[in-house]
Amino acid sequence: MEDTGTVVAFWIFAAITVGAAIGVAAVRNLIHSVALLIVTFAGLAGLYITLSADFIAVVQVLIYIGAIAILIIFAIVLTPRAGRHNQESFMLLPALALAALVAGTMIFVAFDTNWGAQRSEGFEGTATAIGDLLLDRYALPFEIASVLLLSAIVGAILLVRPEGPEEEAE
Amino acid sequence: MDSIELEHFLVVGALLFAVGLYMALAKKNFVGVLIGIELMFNAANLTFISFSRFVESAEPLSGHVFVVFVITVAAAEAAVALALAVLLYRLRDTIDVDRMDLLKW
Amino acid sequence: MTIKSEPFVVNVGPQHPSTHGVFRLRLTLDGEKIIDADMVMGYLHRSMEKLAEERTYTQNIPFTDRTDYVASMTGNLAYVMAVEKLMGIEVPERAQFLRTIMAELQRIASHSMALGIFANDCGAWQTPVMHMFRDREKILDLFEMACGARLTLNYMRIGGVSRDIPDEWIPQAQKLMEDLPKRFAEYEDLLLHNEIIVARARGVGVLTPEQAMAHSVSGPMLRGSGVAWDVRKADPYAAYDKIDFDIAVGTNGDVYDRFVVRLAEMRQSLHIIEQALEVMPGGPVHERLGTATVQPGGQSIAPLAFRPPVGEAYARIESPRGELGYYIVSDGGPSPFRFHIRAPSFINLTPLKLMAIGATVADAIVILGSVDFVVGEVDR
Amino acid sequence: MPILLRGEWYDLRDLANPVRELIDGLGLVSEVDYVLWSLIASLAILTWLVLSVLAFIWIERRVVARMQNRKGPNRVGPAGLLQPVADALKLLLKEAITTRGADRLLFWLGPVIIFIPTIVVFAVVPFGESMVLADLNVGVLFMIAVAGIMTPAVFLAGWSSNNKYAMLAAMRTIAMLISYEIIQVLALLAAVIFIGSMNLQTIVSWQDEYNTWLIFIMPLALVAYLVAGAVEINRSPMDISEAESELAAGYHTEYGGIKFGFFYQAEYLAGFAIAASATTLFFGGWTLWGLEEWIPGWLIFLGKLYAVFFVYIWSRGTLPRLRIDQLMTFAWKFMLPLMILNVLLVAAEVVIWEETGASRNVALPAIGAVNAALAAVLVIGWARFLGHGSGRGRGYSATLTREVGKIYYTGAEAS
Repeated sequence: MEDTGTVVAFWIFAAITVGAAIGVAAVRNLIHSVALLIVTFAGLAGLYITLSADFIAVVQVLIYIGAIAILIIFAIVLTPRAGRHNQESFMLLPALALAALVAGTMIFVAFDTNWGAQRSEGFEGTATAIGDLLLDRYALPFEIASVLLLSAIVGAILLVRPEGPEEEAE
Repeated sequence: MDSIELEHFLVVGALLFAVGLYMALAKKNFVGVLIGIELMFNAANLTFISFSRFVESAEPLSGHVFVVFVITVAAAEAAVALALAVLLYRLRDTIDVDRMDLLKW
Repeated sequence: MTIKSEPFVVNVGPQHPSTHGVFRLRLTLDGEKIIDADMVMGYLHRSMEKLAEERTYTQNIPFTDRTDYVASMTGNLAYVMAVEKLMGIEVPERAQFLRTIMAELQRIASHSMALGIFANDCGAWQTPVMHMFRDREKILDLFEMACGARLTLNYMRIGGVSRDIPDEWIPQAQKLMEDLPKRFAEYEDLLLHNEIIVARARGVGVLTPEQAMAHSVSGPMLRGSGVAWDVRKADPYAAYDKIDFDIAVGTNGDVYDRFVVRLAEMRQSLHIIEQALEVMPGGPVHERLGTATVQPGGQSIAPLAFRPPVGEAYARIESPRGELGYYIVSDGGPSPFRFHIRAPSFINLTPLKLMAIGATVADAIVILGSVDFVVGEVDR
Repeated sequence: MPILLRGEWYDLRDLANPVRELIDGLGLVSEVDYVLWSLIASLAILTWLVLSVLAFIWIERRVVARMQNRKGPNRVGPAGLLQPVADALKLLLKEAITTRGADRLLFWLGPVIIFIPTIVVFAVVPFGESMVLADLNVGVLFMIAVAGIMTPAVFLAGWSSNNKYAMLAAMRTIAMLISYEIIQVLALLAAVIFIGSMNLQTIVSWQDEYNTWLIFIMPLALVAYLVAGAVEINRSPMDISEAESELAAGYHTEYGGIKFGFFYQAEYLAGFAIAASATTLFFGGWTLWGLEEWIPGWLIFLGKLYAVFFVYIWSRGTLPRLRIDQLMTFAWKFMLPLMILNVLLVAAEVVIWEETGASRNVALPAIGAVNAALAAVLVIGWARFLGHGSGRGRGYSATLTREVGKIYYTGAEAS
C-alpha cells in the first residue's frame, strides 16, 4: 500500500481512532466518552476502507454506530440515578500496567514475527464473496450465530421483564 | 512513512486493545466496562481484517466472515449487557462495579 | 421494556404552543405516562371582577368582551341579561332575536376555532385551523357589519343591542348559511372519519357523567359525557324558546365525543340562525331606560350611569364553552357591589387531573385541546 | 443524433463529462487529479443541495399555504422567492444562545454531527450515467448505515441541551429511529434480493434493462420505505420527535440562530436523501424508458426526486400526528411482519423465476401482479386482524335529543 492517498488516509484514520480511543478512557464525563467512542468506531470504519473491506466498513457504521452505541446510550439513560462519571476504581494502576504490558507485547510480536507472503492488491467488492462464504462454507456458524442472537434477545427481555403479575398487564 | 504495511495496522489494533483492556479492568462504571469490551472487540476485528488483506491465503475473505460473526456476537453481548445494567440498577440503584461486592443479588 | 424510572416533572407552559395562552400544566411523568398533573393558573389574571366594582354598569360591558375573547358576544349577552334581570327590563322582541342570532354565530365561530386548534393539538400542521378560520372570518365580517368590531364586539347593551343590523346584513348572512353546510360536510368527511384522529381521540380523557356532574362541568364537555344538558333548553333565554333545535350528545365521554358534539352543535347553530332569520320581527332593538339620555347618533341606549335597585341577580347562558353565568349584587349605587363570573373554561378545567392521570404526554395535550378553554376566561 | 455527443465536453446530458474533460486536459498527477475531481464533484453536490433546500423551503411554504387557503410568503422578492434567503440571514444574525447547564461541547457538536450523514449519503447517489461521486458496491447498505448516524446525533443534541422537552423528544426519536430502521432495511433488502446487487448504478441499469421500475414489482416495499423515511425526517404523521404541539420543538428546542438553521436544513437534506434513494431504487433513477437519450439524466433524476419529496410536503399539509405508542405498534406489529413476509415472498419469486427460466416478459408482470395483490390482501387482512377497520367504520356522529337531563352515556370503549 504505497499510493499517497491510502498512506495519508491511514495516518489520518489511525490518529483519529487511537486518539479518540484514548479520549474514551480519559474523559471524565460518560456521555463525552460515548461520543468519542462513536468517533473511534467511525475512524475504524475508515481504516477498514483503506484495507479495501467495504462491506465490513459499512457494517461497522451500521452496527457499531447505529446500534451498539445506541445501546450504550440507553444503558446510561435508563439508569438515571447512577453516576454519569467515568472514574477509575482502585484497579487503576494494575490495569494501566497490564494494558501497557499487553500493548507492548503485541507490538513487539507484530514487528518480530515474519508474517510471510504479502498480498499487494486489495479486494474488489467483498459483499458478494462474503455472502457466498456465509451461506456455503460457513453455513453452520451462520446458523449458530442466528441462534445466539435470538437467545440473546430472549435473554435480555427475560432479564428486564417486570417482576410481579400486576405489571404484566401492560 | 511512505508505505503502509501490516505492522501499522497491528499496532493500531494493539493500542486499541490495550485501551479497551484498561477500561474493562479499571473503570468503576458498568457502562465504562462495557465500552472497554467493545473496544477490544473492535481491535480484534481490525486485526482480522488486516491479516485478511495482507496475508496470502487460499481463502482471504474468511477473515471478513469472522468479523461478521464477531460483530454479531458483540451486538448480542451489548444487548445482554444493557439488560444486566438495567437489572443491576433496579436491584441496587447503582451501576458502579465497585459496589457489586456482596457475591449475591 | 418496563423500566422503573424516576418521576420526571415537565412543565407544559406557561410559554408553550399548546396551552392556548399563558396556562401552565405541571406534569409528573413516569416515562411517557402521566402520574400526576397540576394546573397553575393566574398568569393572565387582570382582576376584572374587582375592577368592575369601580365602574358603572355600562362601562363593564367591554370587560365581558375581554374575559372570553374568542366568544365575546356570549360574554356580553350573559352580563347584560344579569343587569336586565336586576333592573327588571323587558327587552324588545327584535333585540331578543338579534341576540340569539349573534350568539349562535359566535358559537359557530368559537367552535370552528376550537375544532381547528384541537386538530392542531392532534398534530395536524395548521391546515384544519386555517380552513376553520376561513369560516370564522366570514362570521367576523358579519359582526363587523353589525357593530364595527371583529373581536371585542361590545354589541349587547343593557336593554337590547347597540344598533340594528344594516339592510345588507341579512342577505349576506343567508349566503353564509348556504355555504356553511358544505364546509361542515367537508370537515366531517375529513376529520370525523380520519383514522389518525379517531386513533388519537377515542377512549382518551374519558369523563363519566357522574364525574362530569361532580365537577360541575358544562357545555360540550358535559354533553360529550352523555348528559343532555343545555341551558338554551333547560332555562331558555333570548329567543330560544321560540326556536326548534336539538341537543347533541355523545355516548362515551372521551375526547372524540367532545369533538363530535362540537361539530354537531355547529349544524344545530346553523339551523337556529336560519329559523331566527326567518321569523325575526321588526321593531326597536333596545328598550330605553327611564333616565336615558340619547347620545349623538342614537347609538347608546343606556346612560353612562344609572342606579339599579338594591338586590342581586344571576343570569346564565349557554356559551360555546358551557354555562356562563354572571352574578351581580347591587347596593343601589352606580356600580356593582359584587361582580362575579361563573366561567365555564375555568370550571371545565377542574377535572383535567382526573382525565390526564394514566394518559401519555401526547394525550394530555389532546385532552387540553378538547376542553377548549380560553385563558382570558380562566384567569379573568 | 445524441449518440454523436457521447462523452464530448458539450454533452450536457451528463455533467460529469465536461468536468472530466477539463481536469484530464490539465495533465496532472493522478492523485491531484483525483482530489480535484472529488472536490469539484462534492462542491457541485453541496451547491445543488443548498439551492434545493432554499428552493424547497419556499416551495413547501407556498404549497402548504395553498392547501391551507392562504398565500404563503409573498413579500420578499418576486412572489416571496427571497424569503428563504431572508430567513437564513436572520438565523445567521441571531445571537447564539447556550442554555445554562448545557454540555457546551456536545451542544455545539449536535448540529454539526447531524449534518454529516445527510450530506454524505449523496456521495453514492447516481445523478446520471457517470454522475456518481463514489460508485460503491455496497451503496444501498451505505445509505442505511450513514442514515443511522443521525440517531446518536439526535440524542447528543437532545441530551446536551439540558432541557426536559429535548430529552423526552430525544428518547422518543431514538426509539422511533431504531424501530423504523429495521423496516427500512427490510424494505430495501427485498429490492436488493430481487436485483441481486447493492450497487446503486447496477440497480438503475437493471431497471433500465428490464424496462420496469421496482415500484411496479414491489409496491409494499416502497410504501414501507417512504413511511420509514417519514419517521426519519420527522414528517407528519410521524413528526413525533419535534411534535410542536407537545414538546415545543423537540430535541432542538434550545437551539437558536444558525444552530437551529443547521437542524432545519438537515431535515430537508435528510428528506432529499430519502427521496433520492427511493427514486434510485424504486423509480428507475435517472432513466426514463429511453428518454434519457434526449433529456439529461440528471434532470429526470431531479424531477423524480422532487416528486417523491412532494409526497412528504403533501402529507405534512394534510395529516395529523400519531402518538408514540401507536407509531411503535405500527412499526412492530404491523410493518415488521409484513416486511418479513415481503422479503420471503420476493426471495421465493427470485428462486422460482430462476428455476422455471421464464422469459422476462412473462415473469415480471406476473411477479408484479402477484406482489400487488398479495400486498393489498396482506395489508387489509393484517389490519383487520389487529382490529382496525376502515376509518369510516370507526367514526360516528353525535346523538341528537331534546330530552333535557337524560343521560346517554353507554360506557367508554377501550381505545
